[in-house]
Amino acid sequence: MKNKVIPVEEAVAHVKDGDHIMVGGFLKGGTPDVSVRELIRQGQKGLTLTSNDTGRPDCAVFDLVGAGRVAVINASYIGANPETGKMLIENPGSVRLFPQGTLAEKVRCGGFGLGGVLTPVGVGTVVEEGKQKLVVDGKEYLLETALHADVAFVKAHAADEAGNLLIRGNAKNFNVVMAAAADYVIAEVDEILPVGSIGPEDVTVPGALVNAIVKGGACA
Amino acid sequence: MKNKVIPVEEAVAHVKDGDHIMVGGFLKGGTPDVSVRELIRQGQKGLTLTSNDTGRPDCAVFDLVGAGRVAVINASYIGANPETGKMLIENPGSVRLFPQGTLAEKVRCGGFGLGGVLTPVGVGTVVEEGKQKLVVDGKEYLLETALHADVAFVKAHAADEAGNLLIRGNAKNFNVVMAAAADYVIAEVDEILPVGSIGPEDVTVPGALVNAIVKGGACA
Amino acid sequence: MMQGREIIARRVALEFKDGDVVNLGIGIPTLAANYLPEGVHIQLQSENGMLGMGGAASPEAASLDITDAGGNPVTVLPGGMFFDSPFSFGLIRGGHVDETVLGALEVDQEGNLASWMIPGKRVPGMGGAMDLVVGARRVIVAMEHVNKDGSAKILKKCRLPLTAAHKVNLVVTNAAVLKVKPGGGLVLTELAPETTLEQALAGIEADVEVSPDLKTMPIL
Amino acid sequence: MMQGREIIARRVALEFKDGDVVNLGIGIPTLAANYLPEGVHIQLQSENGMLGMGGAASPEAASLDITDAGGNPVTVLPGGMFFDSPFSFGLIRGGHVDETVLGALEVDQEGNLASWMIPGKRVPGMGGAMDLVVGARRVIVAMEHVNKDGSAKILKKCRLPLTAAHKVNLVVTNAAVLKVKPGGGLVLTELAPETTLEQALAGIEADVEVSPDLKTMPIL
Repeated sequence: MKNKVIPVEEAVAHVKDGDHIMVGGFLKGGTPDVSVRELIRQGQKGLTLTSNDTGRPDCAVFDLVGAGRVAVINASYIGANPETGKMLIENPGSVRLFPQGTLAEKVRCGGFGLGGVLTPVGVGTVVEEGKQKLVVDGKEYLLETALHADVAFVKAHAADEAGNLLIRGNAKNFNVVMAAAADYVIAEVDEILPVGSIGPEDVTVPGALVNAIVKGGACA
Repeated sequence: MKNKVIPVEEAVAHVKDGDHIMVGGFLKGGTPDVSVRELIRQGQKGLTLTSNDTGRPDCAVFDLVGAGRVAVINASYIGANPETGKMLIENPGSVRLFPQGTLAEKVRCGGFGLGGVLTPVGVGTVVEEGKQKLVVDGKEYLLETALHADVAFVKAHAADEAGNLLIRGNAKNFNVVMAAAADYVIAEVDEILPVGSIGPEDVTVPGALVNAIVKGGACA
Repeated sequence: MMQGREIIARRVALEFKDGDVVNLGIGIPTLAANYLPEGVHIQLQSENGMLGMGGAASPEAASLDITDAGGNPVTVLPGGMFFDSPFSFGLIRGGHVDETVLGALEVDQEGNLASWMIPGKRVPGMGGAMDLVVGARRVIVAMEHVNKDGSAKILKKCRLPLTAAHKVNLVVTNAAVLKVKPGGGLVLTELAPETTLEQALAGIEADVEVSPDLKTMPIL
Repeated sequence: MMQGREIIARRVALEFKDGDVVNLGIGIPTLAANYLPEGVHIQLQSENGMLGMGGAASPEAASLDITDAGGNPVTVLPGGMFFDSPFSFGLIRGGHVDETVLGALEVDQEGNLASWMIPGKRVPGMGGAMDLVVGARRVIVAMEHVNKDGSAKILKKCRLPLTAAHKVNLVVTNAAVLKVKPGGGLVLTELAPETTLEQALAGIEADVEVSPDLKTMPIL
């Protein structure tokens, strides 16, 4: 089987101007900072970004927004990124806010071949604007549709050379479902291990979903 | 915190005539046989049963159907249980067949507070009969709605006394989501351990979902 | 004299039953965990993917793989577990969180709640708040009785965009406790120590019934 | 002379690329794993919750916690993993399975497939077949060329209830290989050893183009 470990420059070069990218992480937890820094360096622009929070000042995705590379954002909480806040004020359509559980389900739908889900969350609030409302068994739900990306950036503690990922603790957050929801998946990891080193109960994301493994580490 | 380990007789007595029960397992893998045998002994009837396959001859749920206790079945595959097949032939409305992935999502929706999902599976087949069809981004989907039960019977390898479950291998099957999708959850386990014995990465089902822990074992 | 924040936190802590799963918002709600009555043990849910959250991690143990919903390194307690965002919000939306405690900008007499945006000024996003308020079994708002300028936060009708409609069960402030009746309507049931009924009512715009059993918060 | 079943299995095995994730139905499809070309390693997906399925478990290692889709104890290979049913069918529906190989009662020239029921006679349920056929990147039907009574299985239009519409990519029988063109239409591309074009066509009711590059199956 192909060894999927490649240089970060090569992996990130799969992103094209205008692509939809997903970036895993919850604030600073489980964020693929080395590969997103490389994306800033390479200069792709006009991106659509799906990220729970677009980071806080110590996250690379924070700077990606600050560098003006992102045209449209799907997020749930942007209170830690004033650059995203500025985008929203200046161009309200450029930042789409979703309840966090809804955002998680939208990405899961994109990864798992579902067209959408019915959620009661957002009913009776501005979140329902422009969305289809359905009644099932007398209860109102919003139809929230799938999100699918061109490239996903995810973070794991370790990968084996086939791309099986071990994600520790609650760094799992959006990383698991984003790995399913993109055409090309870049997994940034602290450790790279031989195939079989991660036991079958410990693999968090199957290698079948991962296209490239890049080495993470401290980044400026 | 309350120790949830109780006698199987007491746990199963929560089932009332006419209840909707879910029984985890995939054929013989991960089936709660001791507690379902007790249900047969107690005699509750007119049940609605959600089970992937209603078992094969070495499963208790097979005999539950055979004993005539079940009025309505939700399943995906019944080829190993001729008793269920007989029910379907004699009273077609009594056995509702769903694609297996759809059945899994329906239970997940019930457990996770969603009203339903849109799946492309079943479009253009008899599965779409009587269901709402929605088009999202030009693609047709069936709306498949949530299933929620009164009592779920699930099987795990081990539980701690707070009800945290460790389910090994692919015995996870329907057991994980069924544990979320019922008002009262009976977990049948081979081993009962002190709280904290199952590490935070190894807990498959949180104890918060489990109401009763009963000891499994070989059953006649 | 007890600070307002401490009054709120101490009173909120009395709402928890032994074994409850509780999600505490950032700020005052988080303080409530410090004042649990003897014999009451709760399990903290952190929406970024953990049940059984402990306190802040020591510098040596700190890891970005185990963080609270503010992104800060924490610990996990025995009997806890980690999961990804879809599972976490599945637990929340599915009614598996007993209490959610969160701050608010405004609450009204119909049990509506506004907590996530001030149009044109501050739009941090709803994060997980909408899911929590819709999904948790009980919603407790913990907030200052009035705004800094002395204006009311407990209104006839919320003016800011809602977090959810008709979902609040209890409002705890530094001056009073108010119950929301099923179907709407506020009942003032308790006063803070050293607060008179007139003082409490003066800060409330909403129509309020005063309980015939009006008492002082049992927090001393 | 090579048995029909072996011809089919050997020919199907040539469809796999190194690294593919493959789901093999019970019966002939399962045999294909025995005939992989040198250097081609595939990962078997078992819809009851496993990637990297190995062979039958030894009596000592056999466990009901690790079973194949027939419920029989098997092993897991290094680099494999376990998951629950929603995740398993998420992988399937989400396009993360490269090939699904399954038997069929009927196939037609529009790429329709009937494999799961004979009304009034045999209704085993669709199990995972509908999800697999809709979700897998390529659908390969592996079946006898004609029914036991000599009647055709490759039809102008399926008469039995469909498993899915327009999803079959390739049909491999003991007499021939037929490709389904995008948009519909069958092209006979290969003949089994010792089978003549006339023999193959005699067993087919559908309209069939014969490929100008017609060749013998490269399975010897």
